[in-house]
Amino acid sequence: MKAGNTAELNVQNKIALNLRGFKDFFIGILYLLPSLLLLGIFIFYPMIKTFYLSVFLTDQQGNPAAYVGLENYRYLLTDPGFLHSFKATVLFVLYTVPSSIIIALFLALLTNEKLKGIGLFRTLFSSTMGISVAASSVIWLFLFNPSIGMLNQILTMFHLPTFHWLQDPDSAIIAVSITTVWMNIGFAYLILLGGLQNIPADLYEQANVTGTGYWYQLFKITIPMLSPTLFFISTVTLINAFQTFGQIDILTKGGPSNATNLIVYSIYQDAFVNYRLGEASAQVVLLFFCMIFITFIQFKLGEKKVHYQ
Amino acid sequence: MKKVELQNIVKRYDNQHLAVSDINLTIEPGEFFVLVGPSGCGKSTMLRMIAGLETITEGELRIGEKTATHLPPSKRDLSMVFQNYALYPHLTVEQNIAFGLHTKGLNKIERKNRCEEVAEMLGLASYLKRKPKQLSGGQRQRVALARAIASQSPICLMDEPLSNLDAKLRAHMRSEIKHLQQKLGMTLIYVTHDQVEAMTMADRMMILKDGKIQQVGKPLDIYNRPANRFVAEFIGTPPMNILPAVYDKGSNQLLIDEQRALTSFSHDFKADMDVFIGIRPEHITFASEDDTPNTLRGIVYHSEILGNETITDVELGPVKCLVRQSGQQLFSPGQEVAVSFPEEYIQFFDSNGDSLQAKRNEGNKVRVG
Amino acid sequence: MKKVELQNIVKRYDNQHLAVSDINLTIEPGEFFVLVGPSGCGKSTMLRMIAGLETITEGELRIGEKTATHLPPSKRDLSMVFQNYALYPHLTVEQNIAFGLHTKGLNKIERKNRCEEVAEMLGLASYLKRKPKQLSGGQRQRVALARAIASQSPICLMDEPLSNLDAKLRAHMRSEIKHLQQKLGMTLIYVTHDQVEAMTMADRMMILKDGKIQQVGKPLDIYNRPANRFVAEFIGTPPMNILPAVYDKGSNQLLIDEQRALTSFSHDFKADMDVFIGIRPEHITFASEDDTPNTLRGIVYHSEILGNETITDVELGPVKCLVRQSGQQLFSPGQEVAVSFPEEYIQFFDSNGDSLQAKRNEGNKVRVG
Amino acid sequence: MRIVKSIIVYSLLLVSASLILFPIVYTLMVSFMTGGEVLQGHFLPEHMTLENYRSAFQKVPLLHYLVNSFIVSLVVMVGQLIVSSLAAFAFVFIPFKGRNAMFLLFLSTMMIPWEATMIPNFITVSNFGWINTIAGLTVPFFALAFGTFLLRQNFKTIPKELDEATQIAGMNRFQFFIRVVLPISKTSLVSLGAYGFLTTWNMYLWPLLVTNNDKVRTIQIGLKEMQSQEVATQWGVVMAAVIIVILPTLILLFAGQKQLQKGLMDGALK
Amino acid sequence: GCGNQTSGQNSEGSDAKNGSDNGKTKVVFWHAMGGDLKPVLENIVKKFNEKHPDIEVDPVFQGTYEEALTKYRSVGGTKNAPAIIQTFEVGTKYMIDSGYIQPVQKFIDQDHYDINQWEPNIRKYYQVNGKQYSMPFNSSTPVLVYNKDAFKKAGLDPNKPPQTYSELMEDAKKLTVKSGNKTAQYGFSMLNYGWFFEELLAEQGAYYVNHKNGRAKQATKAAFNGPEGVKVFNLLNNMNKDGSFFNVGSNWDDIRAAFVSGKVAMYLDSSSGINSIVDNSKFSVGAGYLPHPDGKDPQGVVIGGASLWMSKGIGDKKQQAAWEFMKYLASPEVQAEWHTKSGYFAINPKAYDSEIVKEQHKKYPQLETTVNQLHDTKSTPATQGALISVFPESRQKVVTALEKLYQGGDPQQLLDEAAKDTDRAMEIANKTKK
Ligand SMILES: Nc1ncnc2c1ncn2[C@@H]1O[C@H](COP(=O)(O)OP(=O)(O)OP(=O)(O)O)[C@@H](O)[C@H]1O
Ligand SMILES: Nc1ncnc2c1ncn2[C@@H]1O[C@H](COP(=O)(O)OP(=O)(O)OP(=O)(O)O)[C@@H](O)[C@H]1O
Ligand SMILES: [Mg+2]
Ligand SMILES: [Mg+2]
Repeated sequence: MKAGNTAELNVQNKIALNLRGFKDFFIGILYLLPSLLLLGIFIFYPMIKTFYLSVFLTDQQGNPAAYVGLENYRYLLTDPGFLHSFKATVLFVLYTVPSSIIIALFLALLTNEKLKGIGLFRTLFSSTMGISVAASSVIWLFLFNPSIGMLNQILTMFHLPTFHWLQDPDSAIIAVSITTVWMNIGFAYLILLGGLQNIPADLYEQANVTGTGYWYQLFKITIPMLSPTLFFISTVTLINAFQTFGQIDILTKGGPSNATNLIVYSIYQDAFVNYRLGEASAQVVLLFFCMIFITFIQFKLGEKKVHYQ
Repeated sequence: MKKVELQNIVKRYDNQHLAVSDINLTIEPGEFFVLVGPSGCGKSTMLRMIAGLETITEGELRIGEKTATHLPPSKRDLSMVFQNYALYPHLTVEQNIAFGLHTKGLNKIERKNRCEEVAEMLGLASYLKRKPKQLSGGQRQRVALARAIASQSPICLMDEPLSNLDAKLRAHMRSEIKHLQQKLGMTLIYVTHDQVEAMTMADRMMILKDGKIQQVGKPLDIYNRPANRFVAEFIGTPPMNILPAVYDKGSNQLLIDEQRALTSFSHDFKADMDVFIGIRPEHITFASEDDTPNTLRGIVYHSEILGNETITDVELGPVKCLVRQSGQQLFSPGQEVAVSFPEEYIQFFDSNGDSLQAKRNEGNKVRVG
Repeated sequence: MKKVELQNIVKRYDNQHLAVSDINLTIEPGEFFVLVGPSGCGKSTMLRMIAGLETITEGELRIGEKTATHLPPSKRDLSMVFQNYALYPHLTVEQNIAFGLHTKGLNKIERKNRCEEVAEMLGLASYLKRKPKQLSGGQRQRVALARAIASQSPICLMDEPLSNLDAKLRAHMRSEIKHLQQKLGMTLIYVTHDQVEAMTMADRMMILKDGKIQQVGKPLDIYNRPANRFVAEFIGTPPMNILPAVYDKGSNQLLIDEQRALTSFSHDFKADMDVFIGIRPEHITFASEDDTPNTLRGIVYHSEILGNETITDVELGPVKCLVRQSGQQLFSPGQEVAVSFPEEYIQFFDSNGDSLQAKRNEGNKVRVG
Repeated sequence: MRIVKSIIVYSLLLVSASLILFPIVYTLMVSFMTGGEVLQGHFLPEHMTLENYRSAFQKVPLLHYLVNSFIVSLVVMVGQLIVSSLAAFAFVFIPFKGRNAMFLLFLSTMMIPWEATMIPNFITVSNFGWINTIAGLTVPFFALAFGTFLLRQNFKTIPKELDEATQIAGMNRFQFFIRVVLPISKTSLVSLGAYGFLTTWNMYLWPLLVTNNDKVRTIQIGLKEMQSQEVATQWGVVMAAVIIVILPTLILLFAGQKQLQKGLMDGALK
Repeated sequence: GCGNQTSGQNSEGSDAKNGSDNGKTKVVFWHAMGGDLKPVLENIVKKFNEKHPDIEVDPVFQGTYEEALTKYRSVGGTKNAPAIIQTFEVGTKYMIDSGYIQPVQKFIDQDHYDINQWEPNIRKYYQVNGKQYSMPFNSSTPVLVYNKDAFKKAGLDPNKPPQTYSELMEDAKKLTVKSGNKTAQYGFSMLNYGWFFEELLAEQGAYYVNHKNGRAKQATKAAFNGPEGVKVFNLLNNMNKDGSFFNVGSNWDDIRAAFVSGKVAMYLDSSSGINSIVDNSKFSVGAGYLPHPDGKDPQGVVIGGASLWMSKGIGDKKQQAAWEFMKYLASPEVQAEWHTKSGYFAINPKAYDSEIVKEQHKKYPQLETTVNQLHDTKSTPATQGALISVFPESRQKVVTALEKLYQGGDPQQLLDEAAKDTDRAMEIANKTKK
């Protein structure tokens, strides 16, 4: 009898749990509704259109003209130009993401101290995020200028070899990376600083009392406790790096010899200069899946290591 | 073994809230020093200043023979149990305990051993792999304690380290801590609000109120010869009874009200002086006849049994006093009783609350037999 | 005034750590119910299940007359003091206390009044404008308490709400809480590790161990008639002495060792039965001659004075026992003494630890008068 | 000891600051130069001239554009904060089925290069009749996976006891959101706000697409209007405009910092 | 300031138009004239509006030509389309094919407007199959810009710029100044920009694509990888190898800075950029014709810049008003103003007779050289310019080829690659054409 009773109870439990789950689902969706609606209209719908276009050849006005199946993809995957773009993109990501984060972290750690005038430095360090891609690219264009650029002038001043920054394929990608890192620093810095300040002070108090040194605390407390923020900023920087466009357009236009022809720039070219929307769409789709894959991996590996309160 | 010296220490928060004022104190090497006082009196603040976690607004702190007023915490070579534990949420219990042990020059195996040993001692052995949030409150507190113990620093600060433990475990911990402190010769500064802890563990203790020292001394001395009313009432549960009285020079009596007066005492008062009579509940006895000296009549207001003892609240005219007896002997409210105040246990305080016989009372009975 | 009923409640964390197992319990409306047990036994877990903060793995919970197993916490109309306070860091003390009061339909002025009233009662009046971070540990705890009290919900859960307060304040709080509980007719479920709290405040109390109920009953009943060795040792400080003995049918004696035996007791044992003799330290007396029944000879191992009482550890051959006397009477170690065990205070437990006379002992002396 | 430490820290700060600021300082210098000086590669202007600033204001209705930019950025910022925080709240505090999948779906939108969505969105917006309106400039950016992600990461660090205490207090989820979660997360809200504001402030192509006249056009278009393609650009003027454009954002950042700091002082957990 | 006023008026005007009809016909004019040209253009528009009370032209800056076209693609053929859009010369074929535009020939015929008063070389670029499609507006050609002071220093005649490839190479070598192992001054430079390559090709009378530069019929294959193209590449390659060529990349400002700062002594620039170069340089600046290979007869240059296109489907009234505006722009007075203030050619040569132009030419004699060069051009399909819809893409391929050339690539091979890519682009474009 008692057994029957418990069984019945458990069934009731399950029903109640389901009900609660259903309600939670409903409420959850309610909170997500504005986002879902807007994303649906402004992202998913265009994206579906992109998928659709990617199996067509389009006319110059961007309308589908001839169905070609996966031909666009096949072409891209065998096109040395696209593969080169892909390689350049990966290289660019490797150059910019870790360095942006490390520099920003360094600055954030530096300004996390309580010192006089630190507010000013904090503003200065985050200031690069206040400058548009277009403006900063133009500024750097001047700095990189082979004849009058300040960088070369400074290098000459210290009797160092100068570079044809943007004219040499090898240095061009580095130049673009420097620009990008500079632009990234402001925001990454701000976010990391916020993360640092959210770490409860008593953990450091304890560690100080224990007599542990700076580096030990950095690696045993700061980094682990900062992991959600680090995880966030690295994901975002990564995604942004994959989508870099503005600085390329102004600094190099993808050159020299396609050295900085990153995928998104190549997409832009195909869609808005060459009027081949089908091919551009196929590139978008490829980039999209590639990034989904990378981010998914990052989440699988990252979220586990990330510590939340 | 290091000495800790505080000279004219003052602490002000945000330049306004005065938390600790003008503390002068020397804690001897290897001493078990207990800090007690009401909530918010500045105990944690003092501890945190010694640890170097709060700046010292004024005064000088010396640790060992060195001035340490501005020494960073990591250079003070001490360990601490925080009132709110301060466990690392991202580390397991084991890692929490072993945190920073490498600074003591221990290798991996030694660290592991030390950690296991301490965990064993504090009953945490089966939780070593858990994260703090998977622990109960008491378990967390023990982890914090374990961490401090494991470091075996010459000075250890503990801020209410046993507050979340049950009586039994607490008794066990008390003896373990005391034992360890003696074995390692640690200088231990210990904040507690538990009187049993203070009385049984302290070599010396200090009573703090509103950031000011009230009394420093051996626990028994303080219990027996409180320096003022505050200490008298603060130490001992239930607290000492304090009855206002006026000295009548003519009859050489201390009048509580018209019908009640103490007649037998050995202290000289000034005429018409306002006096407070202090007597601990356990020193009052129920008298069968009221012809013995210092016996007062009263009416039982309330009586309750706490397991092994009975607390009775007796109304003596305008004032009330608590009587504590061992055993379970309930009185019914309204019952008339006579209580007697043995002369040797009576304390007197002046109208400022200061003890009138702080010096005089040496001869208090501490029988060894 | 609401009843709380737990039926076959089981809690497993992460589907593995069993924290609470098969609890059946009814807490009556308006009852002051205290939960005690060693650290990690599942007290907080139980409270959190009642509050709806942990899912109930198995079983049913009823609050009032309604099934509440899956009711969200906000629908349960109860208040709670969290073991780690859970104060809102961004709100001032005042805002923390008043938090959520508007859901009770109070207007601004009422909220303010209620808040001030409670703050006054808990001695927080001068901290109302501060943020939690600027408070001492005990002050924070009082804010947490104030928040729960201010809400005046019919059911209130408190998880060690006084653990960070000093004895005096704690005594004050105890009476305030008790008073309030009675005034408002709250059903109060109270977790504590403080025996005095448990004994003085509880209408009924429950002892938990490893997630299992050991005994439920009135505090005095539990003190006097512990259901098993665990309860006997857990309740009471210092704990009850437990001495192993063997029943010798021939001499009708309980042998502790060759030289020591109890001769006078009113319980029937089986031949050669292993028995545990339990007696509380305060019930043992020092005997001048050893011809009274149940008098054993021993040697003083250690003796200490705790203000108003003396605890002496006496070696009785292979076992030790604690003796507690009121007054300050130190023995020196090594001294020979005789202790006697009054028949009426002796408890017997079988080898499983269960009490042999749980039912029998009704007549225990609770003298009124 | 402390002094040595602060000397080291300060010198590191100064070095880093000068490295980071160099391009901006250079811009400032260029903004005071005449065209020839710029092209001749000077670092310091020969004579400080404010001519460039004057002509920047003259050529383009900079002030009007600045006001537009300000309004648009503000609206986007507020919209993003509302929409993202609602979503992030759901992802952290409402345990509904499929929320991880949903979150990944959200994240996936971050991977879509916005160039790919630009044209369809332009058509959508013109179908809505939003050309030349604030709505057209702002609404498409309200939903921001990135912002949701940022806030989610931050909400996750809020101790769950606070959620519990709020539930016990009989408050519903939305009240918890408004009264506890948002105030405690002030830091990230300010960060996200700054981000949203500045990215909108820096937007160029979209405002160019959805506006046809000066009425709602924003400052970045103004910057572009100062540059020419084949004919020589007056870089001094452009840089003067860049400085004018950076200035409000820097002020905003500075104020934000102050606010942030204040928020941290009393909002810090524990 | 005055800019402010202009814009205020504009926005007010457009507001009124959108709301109620106040009797004025509104002509929206999308242009890409940023920088100093914007106020010039706006001023012209303002004057027109004052003269024509029934018409209101609303000039709207739409970013670069590419950006404006991107937007036009979405609104083309709808009533949201602007009445007039300014598009670069390489977009000509694209615009013709798009089906969104109304050839101005219709109005020329209607009005019996005399287009022969226009500069023939400019007019012909935008004339396809005998039909005038768009209205030429801002036009430029390449010129050789050089540093007269440097010429003197190198012992060269500052009034005799090099004419042939070999002269160019020799002069460049002489102008190259080394200090240590660093080059202080290079002889020559050319922007990595397809346009200059096209010009050097046209100068030799060579076609860029087949079918007479696509003017006989739809082009299907690239032709620029012929011997003439290789000659150009060889020239650049040789100069690059002997160290007299300075590679500044693909940015206009970089090359101008190189010249102004004295890093480069000669370079190719657009005629429209000369004014400011002269203004900004501390030395005296000379201008010469585009060089040609030895022994070949120079054919002249192709016009660059942009023209104005009229939209289809916006109603007769608007089209008529737009035409009115276009005519106004082509008038000698306006052209004179435009020429002097922008540096672009006057499409109506009568403008050159006006006083202000004469004054301007006195001040900037270099401008005269550019005008003369244009006049000396022989009008052939080669100098009329190629007609292909994928021109921007093809240009890009040529730029890549140039960049690779400076990295040490083989000229013929690089050109063949660029040609192949152009072929593919054309093939797809032709395939998808409706
Ligand atoms: N989140 C969790 N995951 C796993 N185990 C847990 C978790 N929370 C608590 N426990 C375990 O459940 C048991 C009961 O915990 P609970 O917090 O109820 O103890 P408690 O009786 O309140 O103890 P204390 O007096 O120390 O607070 C403990 O052993 C604890 O380690
Ligand atoms: N950060 C702070 N800012 C301002 N006042 C503070 C701060 N920290 C503590 N105080 C105040 O200083 C006084 C002493 O605090 P302290 O923490 O030392 O008390 P305590 O003796 O440890 O009390 P408890 O037993 O309650 O923990 C208290 O009144 C408290 O409100
Ligand atoms: Mg404290
Ligand atoms: Mg607990």
